[in-house]
Amino acid sequence: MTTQSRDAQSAHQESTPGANAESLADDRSRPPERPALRARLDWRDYAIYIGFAVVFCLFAIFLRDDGFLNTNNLLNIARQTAIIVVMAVAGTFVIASAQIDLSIGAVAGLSSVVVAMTIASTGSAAIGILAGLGVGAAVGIVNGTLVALLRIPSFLVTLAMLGIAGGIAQWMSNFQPVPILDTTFTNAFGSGEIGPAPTLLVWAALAVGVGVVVLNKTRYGRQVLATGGNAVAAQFSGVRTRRITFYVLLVSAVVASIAGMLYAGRLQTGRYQWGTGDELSVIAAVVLGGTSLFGGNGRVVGSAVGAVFIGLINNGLILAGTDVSQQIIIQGVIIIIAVALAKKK
Amino acid sequence: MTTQSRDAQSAHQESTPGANAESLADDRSRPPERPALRARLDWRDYAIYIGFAVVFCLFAIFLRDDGFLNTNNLLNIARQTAIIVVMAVAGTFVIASAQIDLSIGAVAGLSSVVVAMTIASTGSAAIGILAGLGVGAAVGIVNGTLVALLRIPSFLVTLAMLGIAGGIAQWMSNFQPVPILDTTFTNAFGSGEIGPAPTLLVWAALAVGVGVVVLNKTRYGRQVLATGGNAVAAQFSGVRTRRITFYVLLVSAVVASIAGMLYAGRLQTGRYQWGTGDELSVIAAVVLGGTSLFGGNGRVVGSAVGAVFIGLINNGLILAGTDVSQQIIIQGVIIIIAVALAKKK
Amino acid sequence: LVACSSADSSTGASKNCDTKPYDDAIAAYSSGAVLGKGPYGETSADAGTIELTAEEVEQIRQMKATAAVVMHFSGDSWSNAQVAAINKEFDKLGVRIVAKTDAQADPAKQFSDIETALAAKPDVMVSIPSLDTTALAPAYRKAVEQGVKLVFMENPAKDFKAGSDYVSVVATDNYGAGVLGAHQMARALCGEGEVGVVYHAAEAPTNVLRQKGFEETIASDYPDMKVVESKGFLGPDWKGEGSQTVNAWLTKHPDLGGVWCFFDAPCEGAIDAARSSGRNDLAVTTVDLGNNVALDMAQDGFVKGIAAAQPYQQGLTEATLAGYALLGKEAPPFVELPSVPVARDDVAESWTKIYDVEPPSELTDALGQ
Amino acid sequence: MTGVRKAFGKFEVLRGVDLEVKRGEVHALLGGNGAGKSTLMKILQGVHTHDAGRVEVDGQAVEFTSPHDAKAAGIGMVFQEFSLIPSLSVARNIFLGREPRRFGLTDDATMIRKSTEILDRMGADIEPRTVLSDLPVGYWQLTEIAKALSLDARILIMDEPTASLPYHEVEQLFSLIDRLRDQDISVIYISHRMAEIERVADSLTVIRDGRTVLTGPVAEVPSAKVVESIVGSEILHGLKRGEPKFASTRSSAPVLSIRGLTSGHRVQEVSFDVAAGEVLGLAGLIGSGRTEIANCLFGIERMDAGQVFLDGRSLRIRGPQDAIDAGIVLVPEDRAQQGLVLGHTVRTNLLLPSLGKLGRGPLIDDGRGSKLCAGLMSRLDIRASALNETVGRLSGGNQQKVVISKWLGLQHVGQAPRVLILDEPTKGVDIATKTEIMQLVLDIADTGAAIIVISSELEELLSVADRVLVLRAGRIHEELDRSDIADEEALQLAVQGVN
Ligand SMILES: Nc1ncnc2c1ncn2[C@@H]1O[C@H](COP(=O)(O)OP(=O)(O)OP(=O)(O)O)[C@@H](O)[C@H]1O
Ligand SMILES: Nc1ncnc2c1ncn2[C@@H]1O[C@H](COP(=O)(O)OP(=O)(O)OP(=O)(O)O)[C@@H](O)[C@H]1O
Ligand SMILES: [Mg+2]
Ligand SMILES: [Mg+2]
Repeated sequence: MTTQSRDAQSAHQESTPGANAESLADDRSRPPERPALRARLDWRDYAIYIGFAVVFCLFAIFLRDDGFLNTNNLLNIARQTAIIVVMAVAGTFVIASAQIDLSIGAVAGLSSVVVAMTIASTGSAAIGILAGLGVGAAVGIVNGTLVALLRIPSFLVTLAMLGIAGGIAQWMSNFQPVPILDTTFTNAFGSGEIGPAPTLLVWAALAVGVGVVVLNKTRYGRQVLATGGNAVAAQFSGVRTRRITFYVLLVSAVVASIAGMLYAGRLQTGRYQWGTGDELSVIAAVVLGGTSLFGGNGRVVGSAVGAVFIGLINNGLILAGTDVSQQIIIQGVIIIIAVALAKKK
Repeated sequence: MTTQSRDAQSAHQESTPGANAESLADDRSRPPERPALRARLDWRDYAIYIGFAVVFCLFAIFLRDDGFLNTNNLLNIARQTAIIVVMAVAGTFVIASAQIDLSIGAVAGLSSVVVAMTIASTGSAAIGILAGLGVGAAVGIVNGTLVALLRIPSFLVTLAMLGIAGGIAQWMSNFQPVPILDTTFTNAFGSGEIGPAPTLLVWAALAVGVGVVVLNKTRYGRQVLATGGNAVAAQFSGVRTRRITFYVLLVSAVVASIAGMLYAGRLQTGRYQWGTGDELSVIAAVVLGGTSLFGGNGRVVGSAVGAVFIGLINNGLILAGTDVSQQIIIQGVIIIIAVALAKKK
Repeated sequence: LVACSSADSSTGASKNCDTKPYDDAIAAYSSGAVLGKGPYGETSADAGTIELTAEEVEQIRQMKATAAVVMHFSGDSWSNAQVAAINKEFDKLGVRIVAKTDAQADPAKQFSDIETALAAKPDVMVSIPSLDTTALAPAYRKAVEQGVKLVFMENPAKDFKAGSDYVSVVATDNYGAGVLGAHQMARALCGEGEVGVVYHAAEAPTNVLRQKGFEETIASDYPDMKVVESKGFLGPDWKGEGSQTVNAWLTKHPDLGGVWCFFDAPCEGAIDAARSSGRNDLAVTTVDLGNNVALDMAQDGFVKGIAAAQPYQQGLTEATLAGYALLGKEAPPFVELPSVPVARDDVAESWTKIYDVEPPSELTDALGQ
Repeated sequence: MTGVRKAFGKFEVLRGVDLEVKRGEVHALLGGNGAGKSTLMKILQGVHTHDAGRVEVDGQAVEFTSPHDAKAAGIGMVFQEFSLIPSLSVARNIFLGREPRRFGLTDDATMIRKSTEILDRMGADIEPRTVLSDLPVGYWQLTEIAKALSLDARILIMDEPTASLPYHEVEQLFSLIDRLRDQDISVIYISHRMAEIERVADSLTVIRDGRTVLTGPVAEVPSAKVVESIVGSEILHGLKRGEPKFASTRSSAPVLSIRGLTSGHRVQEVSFDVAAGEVLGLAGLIGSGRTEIANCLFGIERMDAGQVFLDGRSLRIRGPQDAIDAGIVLVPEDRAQQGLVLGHTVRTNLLLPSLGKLGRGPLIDDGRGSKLCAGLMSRLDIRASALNETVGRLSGGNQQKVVISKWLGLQHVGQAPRVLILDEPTKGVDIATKTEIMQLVLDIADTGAAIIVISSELEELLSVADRVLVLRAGRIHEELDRSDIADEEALQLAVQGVN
């Protein structure tokens, strides 16, 4: 805990000197005697939505002839980003509590392998799902214990766990893909449709819905924000901050294991590679969505939009015929611009 | 500023309970009149050295027959880790100032490509080196400006820069390796020997020497530590914290570009892939070496030993004939154990 | 001290022997038919027979057709040459490329890439499913359902049928590449000594065939040679893994005579390891004519033989077969191009033949031409 | 609480403290910095656990292991360091962890209604939906108190609740405490301000060196005795000021002149002079702009208009480094955050501003640094076990001395400060140290520096200042010569604007 709030400290510090001068200016405009409800309709709070709308329109105009606006293509974007959206919801909690989880991608890969192997050997989708959730729970308990109890910074714990979970997935599967033939499973996770909507979308919507309610409307959510905002103060206020940190990491890993099943369902295979690099996409999505990297606030819907935004750019750039190297460059530039714009002065 | 100060204050308190207790005890046990060399002999401060010695001995015993102790193998370890050591020295400053630089690997790759292409087209190693340093300076200026002036968290800036620099390297080289035939260059950077010592070792030793002196013995070094310890207080003490942050990131990128030249010299090729993933090795080395991930302290020698430690484990595991997957797992476990042990209660 | 002396004491290979038997074995491969069989046991059609007449080309140009090129990764000479050839041939056929993707070795990304490419409504898709034939199959299935004609590189997606699901598969003789590597290694080591094998840890058909070709040939043809170490790599830091692993091998096996790699990047690491360990006599043979291995060979370095795939030719064939599909012309289900043995004497020529461009100036300089 | 002991490692903070608080009384807990007051209260709060002794509530022995337990037992606390989350709204802070719920979900409407009630009861004009970080520190203190009140606690602990409260709110707090007493709620009140104790407390306990040294009803213990037991055997001297060497200060050329200083809305057209050897006091209400003036002079905040002259020369200050180079230094308001790098040693902190001058070539001369530090420590009587002591472990008063000393260090490297600005220099500092610090300020003035002291403790201001500027809403409202101010009351009225 020590370290995390230290982190927050330096983060704030970093933003102090200049930032101050200006935010003071804001305050000066109203009489200091009546600190009323602050004008919260700052457009910067909506940067991601505005950015999304602008980029969408640009693509709609310039990529008209390349099929960008096809329902199918839009569904593609949704499908391709749905798994990141699911992880980004849990990631919002992690980042809001001033932690970081770099192991989610590897956990997703491991979970996909375990699910596939379990289904292959038992023939039962249900047992497979349980095994997958078990992977998430086990990793989550280890991460949570090391961070919350032993107070090792989550950056290091989850970085090490990224290697460990990834290594186990490779070793269990001997680097080979493990096919999943159970269609009940693949339909429920990622391949099927419910009415007109791909199941992936249903999962993403569910995750966002649950995330929004839990973060904003439950005690747990408030305590997560308090822990991230100032862990000591939260502790003094009776929040069991260690427990909160533990749960946040546990849930993150369990959600990652579900994401692994979504990959497994969508690609009808368990493979150690599923999820590789998703930790960075998730962090980018969450931060683009307006959650501070240093904890204390969290925006579930913003994170989801952030994830879709990244997917949108990817899709548009491919349709525009750019090279992969150009895509990487443009994505980097867009992320910097978006964060710079969203940054409160 | 209001918020920041509260944070820091409480952050500090939080760090008080355990850490304090023990060292207070130390202090009281001897007469306060003799503020001699403080009882610094806490074994935890030496965790990395102890860990190194233990692992080395284990390997020396168990891998005796696999040639672990051959001079050649030991030189291999040194050579393989020398480039990481160079970057870890700059990384110590970055982390000590409470920033992070994730772009170093990509900058090394870009620099190697630019150097190789410049040498190929101009035929001059000197112009090539200048071009390489130019890459580092350019990236460093962008990173530094965005972080120090626009106050975007360095995690995001350098994450985006990782993509941008990597993308540019791929795009410039069209994914192809660019051979370097200039032997002056390759000998100076990484391939040659000075007397019995490989040039790579000379570079690493130079980096460590300069790093130790600058961090501990110059105004700049102390100001870096103060900025990382408490940027606001540092500013109130007349430290130009923004400038310090800027320089730290600038130097980190320039050193990364030198690392890129070392890769290019050693492998006699410029290639976008050189340096991939080094950011994580560097962070791991620096933290293993005893620098806090949250700034305010820094140990250059520790970082170097940390880097060699990781290389040592790698080497031993390969000699022991383990799989890639097992190596990853064991490395993860060792990092967690090392950090947990080094962690002050 | 022990290690220092090992460089001179254990040379592993005596370079001065009669190379005729090995040269003959290599020549025998080149003159014979390709060794590999298609995915369903088909024998290969001769690539030279895949041609379009001038009328057919004109007919295709009238169609104003579109195409998608979906790659597994880029960044090696193999994929670059493929894409260059496909571009060139499509250009000739007036086929517009509407999507060109690179999955960066991640099958999940390639899955998305296929979906995205389909949104651009191409008429044909040229793609390589070898990252994961199973996982990618549902994505390719969508292409089939959308009526997109598929031309595969290397192997088809799982359970796909030639004719109904895809047009054709154009492959390299991967097994043959391994066989050539073994003969080249034997030639460098005079048929005796210890060798190490670097293979791809993921068992895609391409990778497995190469390794099998090498190991089976060593076992059957060269009783005095022995594979003492073999290790699977995963990338993406091929060179780093290669360097560290070969370093360890050289430490453990002072007599190691040679290293064979399943493609060129890890062998660049092997060269680095040999160079820094002062083992100037280590012989390296590999698949794929990459820049660096070619240059090393030209400099009389470590690389003693290369079994080159013919990516450029392969790309042309794929694009032409896509033209077949557009016309509805009957296409052979499987075309395989032989691997080309490359040695120092013919490296420049081979370069021109394989990539259809002049060899880079460094290469000719190093050859002293 | 009887015979309570607590050690951190081998260091015994409490060695047998007795404290008895009756139902419905206001009990003052007194003691110097580091006496262990906060530690004792943290034990009662479950933040720390005691090593020995007994803690009883209503005759029941208890041992709390977390603030959660203490809350459940009806003990609330206003912490010395805030227990607030800057990124949450006032209402959310007040109800953190105890949010009213409906159907399992938090009920924000009820929460805001109840918060408004509590704030109104306190007479605090805060909109409960405001995010805390948008409010000045004074309002944080009010929020902190509201939070404790919302507990409906039976025992309420207040650890220096008035440290950053303006006069008006202090009065309101006192009447609130009176009301609590009427409701049979016990209050433990910690403060360094003697006047407040007499105003609000029924009985008191003094602890020193970890032991209870005095206890009894306020009415029966003479205040001299209280001060004596806080300070120990030493007798407290009044401030000594040598015959002003710079008597005709105002007639001579001023060291520092400010003309038309304007910064946003918080500082408007401020002009004043300070002469050599003069101590100028700045008085004003919360947010009246005193800190901003100091920050502008030190280059922390941007000046929108106005000029600064030092020794007659116009100065352009773009940042603290410019100010320091010119000889203007600031002891900031918030020592933990702005004054010190808490995790670093005393030595590192002391040397930070002088690093540039300690050079031997490009390298720092550590020998010289150590000598400098040792000199400073003895000169200001900084009590730390070693130069290598982490500064965060010192008591508040000693920390404050480190902040002041770091500027005096410049003097030894040939760069004596010309203007010393002190912003709330004795906040949270005990009586003895307060006197020491103020004496130090006077001594520095006697060397010919110009001094500006900002303090909300008017008594303190009156004891050192030659002249007091009263600020209101960012403007100079009144300039008072020390001799024109009858007593603290008069100055208070001026500050409040009732005249
Ligand atoms: N967690 C801790 N670990 C070690 N020492 C501590 C800890 N907390 C407090 N101390 C030490 O215990 C002593 C008493 O501190 P405490 O905060 O109780 O004093 P206080 O009476 O509240 O002082 P002040 O008036 O300055 O608030 C101090 O010397 C302090 O340094
Ligand atoms: N709205 C605000 N946002 C950020 N910082 C603020 C805000 N209001 C005040 N501050 C800062 O908080 C500190 C304390 O402010 P506060 O309003 O309590 O002033 P004060 O110090 O009591 O009075 P004065 O301004 O007269 O010195 C100052 O450093 C001030 O700059
Ligand atoms: Mg206290
Ligand atoms: Mg103030």
